[in-house]
Amino acid sequence: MTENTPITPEIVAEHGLSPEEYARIQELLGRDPNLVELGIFSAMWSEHCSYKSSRPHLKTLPTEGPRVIQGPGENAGVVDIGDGLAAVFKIESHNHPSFIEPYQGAATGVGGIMRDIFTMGARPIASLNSLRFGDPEHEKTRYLMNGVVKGIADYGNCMGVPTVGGDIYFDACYNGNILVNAFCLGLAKADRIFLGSASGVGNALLYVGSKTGRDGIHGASMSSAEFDDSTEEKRPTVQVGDPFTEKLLLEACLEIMKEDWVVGVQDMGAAGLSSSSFEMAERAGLGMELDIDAVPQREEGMNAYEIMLSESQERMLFVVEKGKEEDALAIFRKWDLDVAVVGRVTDDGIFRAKENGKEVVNLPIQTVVTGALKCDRPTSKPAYLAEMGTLDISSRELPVNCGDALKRLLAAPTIASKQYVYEQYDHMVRLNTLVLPGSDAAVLRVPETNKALALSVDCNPRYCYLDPYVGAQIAVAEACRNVACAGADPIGVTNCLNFGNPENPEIMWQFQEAVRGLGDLCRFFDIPVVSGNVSLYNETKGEAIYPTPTIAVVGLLNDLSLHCTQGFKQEGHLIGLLGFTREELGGSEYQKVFWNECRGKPPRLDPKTELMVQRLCLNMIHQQLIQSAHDCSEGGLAVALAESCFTGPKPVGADIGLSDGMRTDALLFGESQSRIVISFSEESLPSVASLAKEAGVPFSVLGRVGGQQFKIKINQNEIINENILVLEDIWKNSLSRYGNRVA
Amino acid sequence: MKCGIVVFPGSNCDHDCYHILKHVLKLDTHWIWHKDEGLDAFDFIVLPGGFSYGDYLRPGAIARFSPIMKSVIDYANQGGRVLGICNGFQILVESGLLPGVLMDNAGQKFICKNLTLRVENSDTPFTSQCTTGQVLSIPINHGQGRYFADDDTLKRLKDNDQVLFRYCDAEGNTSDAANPNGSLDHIAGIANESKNVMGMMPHPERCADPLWRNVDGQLIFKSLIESSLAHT
Amino acid sequence: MLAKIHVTLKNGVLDSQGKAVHHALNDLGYSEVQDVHLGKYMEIALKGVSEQEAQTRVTEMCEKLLANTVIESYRFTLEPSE
Amino acid sequence: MLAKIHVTLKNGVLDSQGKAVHHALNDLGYSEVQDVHLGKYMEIALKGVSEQEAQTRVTEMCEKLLANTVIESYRFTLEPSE
Ligand SMILES: Nc1ncnc2c1ncn2[C@@H]1O[C@H](COP(=O)(O)OP(=O)(O)O)[C@@H](O)[C@H]1O
Ligand SMILES: [Mg+2]
Repeated sequence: MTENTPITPEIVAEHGLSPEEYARIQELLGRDPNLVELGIFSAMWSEHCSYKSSRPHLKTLPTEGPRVIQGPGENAGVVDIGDGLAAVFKIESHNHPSFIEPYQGAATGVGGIMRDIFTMGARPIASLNSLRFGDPEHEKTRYLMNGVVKGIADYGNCMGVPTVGGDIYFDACYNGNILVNAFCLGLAKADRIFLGSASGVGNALLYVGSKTGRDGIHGASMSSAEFDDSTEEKRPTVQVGDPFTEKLLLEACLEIMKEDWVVGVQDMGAAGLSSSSFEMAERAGLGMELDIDAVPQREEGMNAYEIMLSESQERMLFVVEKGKEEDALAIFRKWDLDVAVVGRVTDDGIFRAKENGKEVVNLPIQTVVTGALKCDRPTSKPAYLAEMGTLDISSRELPVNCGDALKRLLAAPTIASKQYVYEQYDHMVRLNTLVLPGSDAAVLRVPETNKALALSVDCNPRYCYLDPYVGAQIAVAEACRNVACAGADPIGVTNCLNFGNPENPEIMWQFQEAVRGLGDLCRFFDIPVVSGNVSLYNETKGEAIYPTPTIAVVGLLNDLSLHCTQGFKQEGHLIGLLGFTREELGGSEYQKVFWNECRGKPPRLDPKTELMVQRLCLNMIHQQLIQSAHDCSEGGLAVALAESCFTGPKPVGADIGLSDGMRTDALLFGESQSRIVISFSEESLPSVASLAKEAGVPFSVLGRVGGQQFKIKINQNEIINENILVLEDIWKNSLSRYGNRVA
Repeated sequence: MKCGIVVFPGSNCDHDCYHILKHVLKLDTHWIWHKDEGLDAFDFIVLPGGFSYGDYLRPGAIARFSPIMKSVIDYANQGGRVLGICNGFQILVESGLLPGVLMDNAGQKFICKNLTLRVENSDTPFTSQCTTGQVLSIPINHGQGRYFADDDTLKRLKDNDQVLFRYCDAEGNTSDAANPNGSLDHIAGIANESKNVMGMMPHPERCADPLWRNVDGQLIFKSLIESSLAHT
Repeated sequence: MLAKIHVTLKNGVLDSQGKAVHHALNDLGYSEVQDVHLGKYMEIALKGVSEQEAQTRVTEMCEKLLANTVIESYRFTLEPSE
Repeated sequence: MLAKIHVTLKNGVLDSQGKAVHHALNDLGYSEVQDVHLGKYMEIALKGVSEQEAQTRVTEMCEKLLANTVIESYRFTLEPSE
């Protein structure tokens, strides 16, 4: 039936293809496609699968380095960590599905990224997630946050993969379009990495996992379109996850991957069976034939169109050597998974699919995979920047009471402790989590070695809004700084670029600038970008989100015992600051909370200074000179100091004296970059000071750990004196008070 | 000394228990597949945490019908020592080897965190290395850990000293604030009448590797080892 | 007034719980079991509302909170409570 | 044959889920809500069994697997399936 439907312009439009794209299909094929074929083109040429807007920019990123085993282009990036092991990691978005159905959307996002990791032959050992929600007072925000967090928790917990960190921001720009970016990292033997390539003519194509249902048909096209009021009607396209099946799939895959007759494997993500089979065949430069009727099906009466485009979860496509089919089937059956031989590798570059013995798809593979019209989208500097780029703070009032101001910031959900969230995640399973969530970076031991990995994900969208180039640089810098505060050397970057509609030249300009910033800083720091993901069309009714290039950094510690955390460890320790404070309030959380605006310039970033500060911090940790290190980020110096007071073995006060001529609020709450709060014993002071001097990094002693009060003096005047337990309660419980409310 | 860890589909703390018993405590440790049968060769058995069968329907409800559970029940009835941790506890309760049930946490949320427990009876094969009243620091990780039993059952548990652990604060006092999930009478772990089967919601294997400062969890495994040595 | 509400997964939505229970029942020897679907059942006692009001209010509660209408459908009956 | 099964908590067993939903509904402004109870609803399709057999078999399934009779009770009806 489906192959006989005539293709009208309406049908073409419904598939999200432009008339030019359709003309190109006709030209490439030399005929009209049938409906199944059109559906395949539609999915494969969607922004989501083809990267048609973003690719020219992504090509500029640095992707190579001595440690890189696999850069972008596969399911995940792979970096050598020595001892014969490799770290396999990637971050991916599930924004649109999570807005429509937060629980399932987030859950399947986690499931998808984990499959990307174990598809490569790696056992996932840690997850992170980066979340962006709307204004906390917006009517949907609480519901969306709770649903997303529960979805991540239920899926990750059931998988037995610890969720060890992430970041969460709240801003009205996400009211109509939240962001859910999921990161996963796995470990594999460096010489046993599996790729998504279908080589070896005659080899068997194996379908394994859950049965195919009618879920998420058009998911790839949906996530490549803006939201409008009709989004509601698209709801049934949401997929539902089954983490139990995925757990079985994980164990079965890792078991079968011990065999040397496994040729290639790819998970079925966006555009399901179509993208996985076409991409695998394309990488091998070969062809493929598929028997649609052999595909395990959940519902009766499914047709080729639905089966080729379904986005049912927990499915994989394997290529195994001819003659090994029965061995493969036996392993998957042991794990009670649905499995079937569904096709063969052929030699002619054509993809053929048969339904009821009749050919319903006959497409040249290369054409489908690489033939999408590249769009050289025009860019233009956004008009808002002229207006928003200026900020005259002399007209803004100073806080009347700095203690109260600090309390308000500690209660702001973007700054408040995320314990409410990470307590719902199993962050300990597999016994590798050396540093639990709640410090700058999570630290995981690498089993059976003396090494550890540190992970952090970051992006301040307000900085990116005010200057996407600097904002993206800061995102990389901050993620690296977090990892350095844990004692690790950054060795690889992955990124998830969340932007609005690329057809708008101003959005495209944001995109181009952010990619440029990301590339420049990674080049300067000499860290390769090994994987990533692009999510465009993040807007509702023409309102785009702030540009959000989320960055995840993986760092390596050669000696796991030399890791560091952010909390003050002991009364009497001295508190110091590495780096330099400027009068900068543009794009800060303080500006948002107190003046309800986001304008001016983001904090300055000098890459050279940043690198020196990070190296110095690492050096001090490795020489065991300092007992804590904490990056100054949202909320500035005062918040960073308070957080270090809350997060040690037990809450402890501090006595701080600052001297400076700048505005009090900028000194306390400004977000100048390249600053790290450290603590150390009195005896270490001379060494700490001389190391800093040698490194050419500004260093000052700010005060001392101890007591029950959090006190700050500026130029000898006490401006903050608060009970540490009162501050801690505000910081620790604000988010749970918010989350546990109903209306 | 030979011990076994049962692997159900969806178990995910099996690997952690294995690591502690095999690599930290150097026992002869074996995997036991849920489709296997027969356990006579083992000195004790661990049912690990996780989400057997996805925790679908009720945690432990489907796992109790795994082929291996017939053997576990026989083994227990013959006096074999069985330790159920978290999901393992839920399976033991569903299978009737331990009384009561484990329900949704009172707060309706999954909780993963470190907390403190009080040892209520150190005269069992699972607690002999502890002292009664001792406070242990052990993490929990569950969405359904609220212990419940009817009044008669609770009375029998208490009369027969079957409550082995209660949630408490750092000083060892029980209170609603120190009870993470609303468990009846603050119960965190119980044994059967003859004390050869024990279930607990907290995860001793998560604090038994000397890589971390806290190794309180070792006390439970070491108790099991000691008592098994005495037994053979 | 007592509202008796059934919330079930929409057609075509993966019912992973139902699937697992189906398997388990077959394994237990109940080979006559062809299909299993799991849903929720709720009873809500209401006071001081007419049947007509209850009709509107319970529909609202279902839409807002009790059912996830993206993947679930609901139906309910109203009865005078004893 | 279609078995429609209701599994509900026994009296006296604290229904924390129901309590949470009750609380949420009140917070949302549904002050008429007096009480909420949550249970499970299952539909099981059976093939090749008589109604009488089905009666025995489904009872067994409930006792063994579908309900935890320590805290839950169950009831079911049987209908010919379309
Ligand atoms: N922003 C980016 N930076 C670097 N590589 C990227 C980026 N976005 C995507 N890639 C790479 O492009 C490839 C395709 O990505 P994606 O479409 O997300 O994979 P999937 O098929 O799993 O959805 C991946 O190898 C990914 O690493
Ligand atoms: Mg992929």
